[in-house]
Amino acid sequence: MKNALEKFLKIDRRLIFLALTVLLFAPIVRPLGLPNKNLGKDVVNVYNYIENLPERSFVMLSLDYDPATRPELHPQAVALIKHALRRNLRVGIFTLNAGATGMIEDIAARIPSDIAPDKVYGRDYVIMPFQPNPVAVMTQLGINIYEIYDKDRNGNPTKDMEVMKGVKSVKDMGLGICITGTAMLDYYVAYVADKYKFPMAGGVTAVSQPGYGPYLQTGQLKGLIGGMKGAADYETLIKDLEKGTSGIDALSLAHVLVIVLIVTSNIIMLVLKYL
Amino acid sequence: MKRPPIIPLILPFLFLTSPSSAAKPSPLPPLTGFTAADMPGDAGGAALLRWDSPGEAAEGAAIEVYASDTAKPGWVKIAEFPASAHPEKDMDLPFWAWRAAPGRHALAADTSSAFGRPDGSQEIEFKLRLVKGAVSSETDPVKAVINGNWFNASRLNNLVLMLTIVVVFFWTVSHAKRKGLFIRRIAGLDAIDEAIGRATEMGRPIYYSTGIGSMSMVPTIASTSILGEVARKVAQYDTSLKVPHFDPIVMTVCKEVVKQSYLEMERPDSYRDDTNFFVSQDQFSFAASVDAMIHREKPAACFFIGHFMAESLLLAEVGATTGAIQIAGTEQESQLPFFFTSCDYTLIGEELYAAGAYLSKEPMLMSTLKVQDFGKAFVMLAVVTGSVLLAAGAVFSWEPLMRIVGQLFKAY
Amino acid sequence: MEFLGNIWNSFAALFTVTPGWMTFGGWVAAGLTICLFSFLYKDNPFFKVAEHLYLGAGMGWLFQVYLFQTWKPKVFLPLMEGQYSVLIPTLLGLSLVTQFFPRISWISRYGFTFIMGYGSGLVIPLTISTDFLKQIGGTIAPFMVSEINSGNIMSLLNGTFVAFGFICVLFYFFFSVEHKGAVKKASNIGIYFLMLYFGAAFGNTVMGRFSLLYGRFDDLYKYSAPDYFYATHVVLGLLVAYFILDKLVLSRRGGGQEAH
Amino acid sequence: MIFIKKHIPLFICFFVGVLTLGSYYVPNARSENYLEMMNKWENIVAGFAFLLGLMSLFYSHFHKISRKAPGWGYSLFVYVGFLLVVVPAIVSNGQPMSLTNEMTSLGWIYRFVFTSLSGTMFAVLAFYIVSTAYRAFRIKSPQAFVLFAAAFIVILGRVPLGQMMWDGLLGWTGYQVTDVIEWLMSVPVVAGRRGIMIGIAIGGIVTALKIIFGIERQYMGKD
Repeated sequence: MKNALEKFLKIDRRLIFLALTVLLFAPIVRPLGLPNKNLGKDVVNVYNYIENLPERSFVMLSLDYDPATRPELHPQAVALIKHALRRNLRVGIFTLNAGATGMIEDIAARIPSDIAPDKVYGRDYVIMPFQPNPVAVMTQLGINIYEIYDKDRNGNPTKDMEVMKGVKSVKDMGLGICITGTAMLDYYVAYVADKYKFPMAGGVTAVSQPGYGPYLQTGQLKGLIGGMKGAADYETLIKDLEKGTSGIDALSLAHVLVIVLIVTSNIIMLVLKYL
Repeated sequence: MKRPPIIPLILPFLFLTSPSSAAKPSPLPPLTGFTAADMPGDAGGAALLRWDSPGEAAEGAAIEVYASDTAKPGWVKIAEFPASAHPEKDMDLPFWAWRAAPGRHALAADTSSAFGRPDGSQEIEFKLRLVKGAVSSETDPVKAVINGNWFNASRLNNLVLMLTIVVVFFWTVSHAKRKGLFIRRIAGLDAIDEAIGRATEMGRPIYYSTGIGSMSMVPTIASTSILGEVARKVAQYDTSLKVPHFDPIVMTVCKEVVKQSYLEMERPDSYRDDTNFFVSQDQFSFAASVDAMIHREKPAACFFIGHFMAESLLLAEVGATTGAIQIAGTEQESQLPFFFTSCDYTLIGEELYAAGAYLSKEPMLMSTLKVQDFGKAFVMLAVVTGSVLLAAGAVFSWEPLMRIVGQLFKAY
Repeated sequence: MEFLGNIWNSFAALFTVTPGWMTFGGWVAAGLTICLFSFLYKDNPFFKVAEHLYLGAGMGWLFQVYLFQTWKPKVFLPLMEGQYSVLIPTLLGLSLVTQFFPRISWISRYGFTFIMGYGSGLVIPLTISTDFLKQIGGTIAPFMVSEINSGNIMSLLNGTFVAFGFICVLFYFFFSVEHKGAVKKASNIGIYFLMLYFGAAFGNTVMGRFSLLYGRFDDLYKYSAPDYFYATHVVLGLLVAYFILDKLVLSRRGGGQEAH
Repeated sequence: MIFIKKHIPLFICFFVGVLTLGSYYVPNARSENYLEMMNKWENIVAGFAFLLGLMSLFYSHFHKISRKAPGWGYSLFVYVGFLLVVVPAIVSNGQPMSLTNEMTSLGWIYRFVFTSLSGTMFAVLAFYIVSTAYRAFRIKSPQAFVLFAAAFIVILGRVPLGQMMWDGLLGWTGYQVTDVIEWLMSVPVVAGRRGIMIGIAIGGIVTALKIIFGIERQYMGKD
């Protein structure tokens, strides 16, 4: 008995890998279709903040994630852009992460086709080129953005665009949102939100989500979308279910697997110790 | 600068509405005590306007602010708000930079969007217009010279704290060099002794990894100090030590460290140059190779101390399954949960630095740690006194106390 | 000149993305993904090739972004327009590269000190305000109420709890006094707060990593469709065949490296 | 020579550092103009810092190939991968999408090569989390138990299936699992994280001071 248990504890880990593969792949082929309820408070706060902005407010969206964190952060970005454009807000897409430019192209291709076909580039939204020095750009955002963002990603002058009308610095914007898998949001909090008293919210990976608790409690961040659950919540809020919602559904079985594994192995350990 | 002319816009409005209100003309007294001055502590482009509270008479009225650049005269409306808004105590400035007078209102009026903001000074005229329904009244225009200032007084608390940290830092540096500073022993270091003792008993090797950080990173530096301590113990007990490396430069440094430890314990004969060896510069290949080695050799103890990223997961798991005593330490918060659940002892964040400083007695590491301790002591004191004072303020409804405490710890 | 232009045009035409290329893309993506996953079975040449491709392709992507979105609009075009002031940061930036040439590596110090001085000067006051003053302010903020009543008792309790835990954690990381008596008790409580933090982080990390895996599986599922001629199935089959063959050859040679 | 090699760079660091530090407290237009110029310049300088990473990667793999170090053949693929992106980028002028919204060869490489490679590298970790959970997650102390309890609630409460299980077993308490997570994230996590934060913050300030005053010079390389 003891021997069998010990053997069971030292099971080849590739069997566990296989179990995970099956439990994660199966719901992709055949979705469970469970509803995503219990929306997170911080996600609702982001939603409400955008909902309460006056029409044609300028929202700065800094997309700073690369393909490595795409499944978590891309649905967040898409949902936020949908919401902002539907609310008839102006959206400026910025990036300080060179890996993000391809993700942004993906969004740029989707806006005219399915996100918001009636919106016009240059009037309702603009896409800025990548800039290499985050702290310098952020400091400049509070003074005069045209000194660095004089041209958009296609090389057209930004100053005369209708979308930029009346926007000189973050003081003229309604809200800033940084979506990132790195520490870029921390920089935004210190270099822009606090320094220039600018309302910021964030979208981050689940891994870094708990670390932002202190900033949320002090109000340095107006809200936070965390990981795929956050993306699913946001999709629920804007009533437009996409990858986030189907993703969180597919994760269900795998999450239960982890719990079962931890509990089983520790029970076996106890049995081995006291029997 | 094109501005829509204001007067033509307002005049027809006045005429249109005047017949209905002509029946009962209630003259609205103009606002009193109106002053205009430069807004202190800013980059220019804003003026500080103050006036007496209009009181009950202005219930439902609005105030419009007009400004005119004396270099290019012409009145422009720059702000509009309900007459009851902007009492002086609402000004977003701390008590040391702003003394709110009761019964007065104040506004930091932005002129930069109307007249731009020159590098030098500009002279601007202001007047307030009180509007209630169809009737309105105006103050006499007041001139103010507006310019940028040399100090933002509302950031004084930040400046004082910054200067304090500078002073404490230089004091600790000089103190650490002259006399040394006290740092308590870290509990994790006792666990190291225990692990090495066990390895000696079992006659199996010890693995020590400094992680994937470069030599310029503080966790790596701390890790080399701890490696020195481990190597001393290993030399003493004559156990075998293996140090796989990710970075060739870190490897060169570690070779010196280990050699020095053997010399100190007077065991240069037992020192082997292949104790430190290079594995791979690729994160996952490194982890896979070290995994395979640990799996093969089943060491008695594994140390994972330094800067670790995703490979923490791979390394800590294999050590745990082979039954080694594991001691870990990293500054990466996201990796700490994995180390904590699969290792016997984990040095958390700053503990790692403290252990490094404790062992190396390096004045620079020690002084940094001391400044951090100073900061923590300050925070503890501030939180305790701050919350007690605020709670007292709440119980006794003593509002000024609460405002002072709150503004001391507010960043502007 | 025209001849060169023609060569360039026909060269560029090779890079036109046709529908056939899109299908082939599915095969490439499925192949690379499965090669990287094969590491789970054991370290193997396919994984190593894909891993090195990743390093190169990542750098290549960054390089082209810098080239077209930074160097061209921020350096080259202004210089063409006669704005010679950009030469100063450009030279400082290029000085960094001298680091690789030991004899003149000292030139890189000009660039580095320029960056480091600026960054350090910016970060000091901002850290004091964001991570220091505001965090103290945030901890004591729940006590800033006009009166204590049943309505805010929960937030007061939670606020007290945060402040208490915060101080205990600070005691855990306090190295200037021996951990004895009350200090030891406080730091022991502090570690439980840290554990709750790490536990929550662990739970969230599980979700994060699974989400990434879901993303890859979702793509693999897409490429397993008939549109892509069952790319996923075929690649997976080939790789399994390789491992079986590998094992057979190895066992004939008398063992090999033990996987784990 | 030491003056040019060492003293001037250290002076630049001190000068730029103190001026930039001061600009936070001095709101004057001159200080703002200075900061604006620095922001523009630093942005360009940082654009070249990328070359350091590129060259060190190329250099280390070139070294491996020229020495014929074990596994040098794989190093060739670093260059293959690089060209695989850069050549299409030059052909398509850095545009992943053409003006008519059609995918260019660069866009193709991005979607099918770069995205799969970079996405999968970290997706592999999900597998190790599961095996660590089974083979190494040991609840051997009260602290580890607390960690487990928090992790348990979070893992469960994040997915719909877990929420249903909680409602079935503990629904009678009247607390939703997300309420518990919310409390966890806004109370004990804030305390723990904030405690760690303060030390890191002051450590960062001290390092920055050391750099400004020229005490910390490791980034400058050896003399």
